[in-house]
Amino acid sequence: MAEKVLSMAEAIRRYVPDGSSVALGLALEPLIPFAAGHELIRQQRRDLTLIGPISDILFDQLIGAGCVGRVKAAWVGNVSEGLGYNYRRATEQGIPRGLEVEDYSNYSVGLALLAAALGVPYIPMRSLLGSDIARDHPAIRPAPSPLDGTPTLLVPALQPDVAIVHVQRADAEGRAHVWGGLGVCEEAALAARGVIYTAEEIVPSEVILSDPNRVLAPEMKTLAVVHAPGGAHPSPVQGYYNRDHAAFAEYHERSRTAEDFAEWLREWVMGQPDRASYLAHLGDERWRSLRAREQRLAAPVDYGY
Amino acid sequence: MAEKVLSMAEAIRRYVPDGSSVALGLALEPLIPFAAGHELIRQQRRDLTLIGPISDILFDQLIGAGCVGRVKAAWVGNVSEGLGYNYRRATEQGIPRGLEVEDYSNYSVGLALLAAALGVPYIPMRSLLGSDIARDHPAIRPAPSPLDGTPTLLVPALQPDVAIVHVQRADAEGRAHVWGGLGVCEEAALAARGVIYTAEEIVPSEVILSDPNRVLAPEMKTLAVVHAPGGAHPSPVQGYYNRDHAAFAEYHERSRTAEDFAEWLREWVMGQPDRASYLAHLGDERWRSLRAREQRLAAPVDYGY
Amino acid sequence: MSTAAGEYTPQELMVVCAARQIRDGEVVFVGMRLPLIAFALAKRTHAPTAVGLFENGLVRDTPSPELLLTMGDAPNILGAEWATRTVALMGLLAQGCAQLGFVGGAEVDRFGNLNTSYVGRREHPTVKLPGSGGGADIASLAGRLAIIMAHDRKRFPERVSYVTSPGYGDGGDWRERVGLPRGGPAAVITTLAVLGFTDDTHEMELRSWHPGGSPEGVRAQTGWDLRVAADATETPAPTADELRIIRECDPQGFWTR
Amino acid sequence: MSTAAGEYTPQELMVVCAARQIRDGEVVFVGMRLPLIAFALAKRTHAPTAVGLFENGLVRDTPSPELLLTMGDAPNILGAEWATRTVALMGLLAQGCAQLGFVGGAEVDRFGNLNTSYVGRREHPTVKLPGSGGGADIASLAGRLAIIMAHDRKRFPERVSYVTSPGYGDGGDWRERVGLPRGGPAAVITTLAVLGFTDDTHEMELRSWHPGGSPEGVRAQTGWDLRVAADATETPAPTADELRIIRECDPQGFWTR
Repeated sequence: MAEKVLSMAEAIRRYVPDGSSVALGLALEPLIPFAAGHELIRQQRRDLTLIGPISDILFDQLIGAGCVGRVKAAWVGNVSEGLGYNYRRATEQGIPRGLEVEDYSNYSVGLALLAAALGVPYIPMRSLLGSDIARDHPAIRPAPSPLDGTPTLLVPALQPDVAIVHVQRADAEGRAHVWGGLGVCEEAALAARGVIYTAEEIVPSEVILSDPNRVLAPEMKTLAVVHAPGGAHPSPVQGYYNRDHAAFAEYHERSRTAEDFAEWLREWVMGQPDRASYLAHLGDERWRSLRAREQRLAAPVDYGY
Repeated sequence: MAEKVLSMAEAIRRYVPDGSSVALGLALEPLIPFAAGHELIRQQRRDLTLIGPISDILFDQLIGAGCVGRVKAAWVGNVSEGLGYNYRRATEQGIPRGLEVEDYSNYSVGLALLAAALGVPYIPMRSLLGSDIARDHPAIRPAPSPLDGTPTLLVPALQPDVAIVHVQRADAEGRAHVWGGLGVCEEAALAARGVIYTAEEIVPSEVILSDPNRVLAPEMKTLAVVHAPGGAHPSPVQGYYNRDHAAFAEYHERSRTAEDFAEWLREWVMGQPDRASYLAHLGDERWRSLRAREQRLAAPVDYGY
Repeated sequence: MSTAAGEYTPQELMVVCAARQIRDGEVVFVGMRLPLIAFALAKRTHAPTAVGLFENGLVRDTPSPELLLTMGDAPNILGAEWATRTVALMGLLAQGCAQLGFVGGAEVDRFGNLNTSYVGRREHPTVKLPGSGGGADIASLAGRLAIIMAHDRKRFPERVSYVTSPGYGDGGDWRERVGLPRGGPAAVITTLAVLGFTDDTHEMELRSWHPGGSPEGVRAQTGWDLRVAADATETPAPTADELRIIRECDPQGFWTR
Repeated sequence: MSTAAGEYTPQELMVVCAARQIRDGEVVFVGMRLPLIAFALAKRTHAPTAVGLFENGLVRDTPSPELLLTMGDAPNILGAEWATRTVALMGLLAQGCAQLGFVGGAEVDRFGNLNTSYVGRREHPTVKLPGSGGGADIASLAGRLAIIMAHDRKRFPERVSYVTSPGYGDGGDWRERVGLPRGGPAAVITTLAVLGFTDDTHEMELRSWHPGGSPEGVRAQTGWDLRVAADATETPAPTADELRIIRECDPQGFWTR
């Protein structure tokens, strides 16, 4: 089986061209692929369609950096702090550019990805009936159920060009273990044309194959594996590091104006060639204070026979 | 949280009355709850609707014992040996009674359970288009997709009254770990009004909670937990015991005629008050020869922070 | 505000009111912020067997051992009884397994419709809010809905300009007519009051005003002619026990100060 | 049968023919029985990077280290690259991720339709067969279908009485007309022959007869006037290497004797 390990720069260059639809931030608040997002910004990617339920501040950053033409999401902002200023500037004033917004809820965006994963054209649901999300959505449409005539909303399959999934560990061949709240990671990975994993650790295949139930998706979907320790900071990675709440507060303050955001971006993204230098800039003490302090191992499971 | 441990006899008596729809054999060939099925036979349950993809010979036994009025399944027979003679007698000659059969495929029965689990009325699919399974099915119906007019088949949600799921381990409160090929275990457990777990081991809650990603379904769905070591024999349980191929061959021979089957049933089901006595009848040597010989532990996973 | 039990903040009182919405044994779809603490408070007082659902795919029958800034924080995952996919979790909600759900909002109207999306016209909003998250799903599918809001005239218009999360639409049997399978707002817990909805018209009405306030004070901060329930009364203040537990849950007062 | 490589059984030849259907790098939906060994054989000869899907929820990029009597046997799970839910796995099939699928059948007809359900009338069948399992899904959704059958006149009627797994219906563009997204039978591998389908009418035709047989022998065991491809030839016998690997996979000959 072929090795699929690439550098972050190469993986983004090769598999996320301008105009791509990209699913990311798929576990909601944890495991957000900030390192990958920052590389998209550094490579000045344009006209991306962002897909995800809640990507905390990563969507706001990509929007503020001008990478995004369209958002298909349930929530864009700063989870612990409130609004996303770049999202507001883009939608209210077209700064740095206008944005097409397709509003979903968490369930409906999950069902849209699930429909694509299942290879079915749509899933009919009863959530959102009577809401303006449904009324204004360009793809979701009302239809009575042919079974009993009751109202439903049809959520069409949504297939991202690429899903970027941050995981605890992956092997070089392109299989990943992920644990914690899974959000829509699986649905997005199976729905997407291809997946880029950014991983805290690259481990031998034996580690991954020792627990096939923990594998997110099969190798046939994998485009690339990137070794990205700390790649989800400031979002948390169970078993590795905690959420850096201060970083979200700091970002909130420093993104209030476009000028402040430009400065923040210079400091934390454009001024850092890669994640190692980002972590160095964060500082050893702060990074150490976030690292997991106590191991809590899952009970052993025996696949023997 | 309440204790939910019951004896097999009590769990079946309390939660699987005559006329119930019961999903079982949900991981396809492994983890088939034979002990629970045999208790259904001993308690002379009648008019059951059996739901499942492939339940190897358990469906055939329940049908031969006269417990079943209707089958909603993808495949009924003897996986390694071929046909199921009791299924043939019931459908061809009404012996011991006639049977309504709703034919599914594995994917469509999985989607029917998934629809119920998702709380959606149906899922539209493209599998089975043009087949006589679709033509003759009382619930699946053709409809053009409202999105583009192309043909689809609507698979309505299928909600079992109860799912009986054999698992490697469960806690007394009603949470279970299961591993290996999962089949439709999760979809059925989430779709069903309630779940009975039959478990190789009852373990402390700490063991189960140490790995919440491995838990099949939340406690709110659990009706009862039954300690049933060896409860899936002759089907295999990863990490515990292997498939007893000889038992399937033996059953094949001994179910060719209704008389032979009655004798088999007396020996292996009616003559055994419970699973312990069944295993004693199987014999220590044969049972030992099936037990897992080599441990193959999954790589550790750290949920700490 | 103050009570025999001592000083407390409006947020602490809201947590107490939210916790009181939770009945023992219920399955509760827990939202972000104050409900995170309300769930812990209820578990440790009158609702020890309540179960919490979280839209990132978690079920907990014990509250998180530490304060959560987001539901995906590591302490919320350790010790969960189920960690799964969002769609599997939301499927339980869609089936009707959650008796109660919490949501917050930027605007709520006379019939309990919530806006967390667009202030002003959708095409050119004056404020673009973050959107639904799981809120619209919870509002659509939970057995009862409890809404948590800051209370002022701007946030309580007679009719929201955009319905992110459906309440009772234009009242009466609207939910049934549009096909929602169940539910609807049962309580609106604000910085000033606790409000409910009438049985027939499903119009919001004042049920209790917070200590130090008055029905008139609440009505003045509401954008329509708010009805006052016949048996409206003052909100019972937090007990010393309730305050102690809240402060154990949020010692820095991140959410409650 | 015998060859320079020695004696072999019809089952061994069928395994070899099935393995030859697998191209390197393909994703193969592996069925039960002979294809289990064919997948192992192909992996160890010309298709080392082929990947196998199993409907109980497994993906393997190495064949099972031991003989399988069912796809759910423990050796098939240990070392899998993915063990998941049937619907997640079948979703890949529905998306079009599987280039090739295998199915067996009790009856196959002129246009490759398979019956594994009812011989005789559905209401009063003379033989009730086990049903589809995953077969009808594989036949509907795989890129190409390879069918494995015993060959006799009874099993090869002109038209099956019940279509469990759709082939080409009544021929031509039938699959397109009924809305199947892709696929159709590419090969029928029998105890007597390997058959294919014409490009336009999608009628079955003889591509090769097994050593010791003849086109006439195959036609005599087929229930309609079977076409013989212009370039039809004798099936190449198994090589010594192929036989060695098959016998390593199935030392007791459970499936292959």
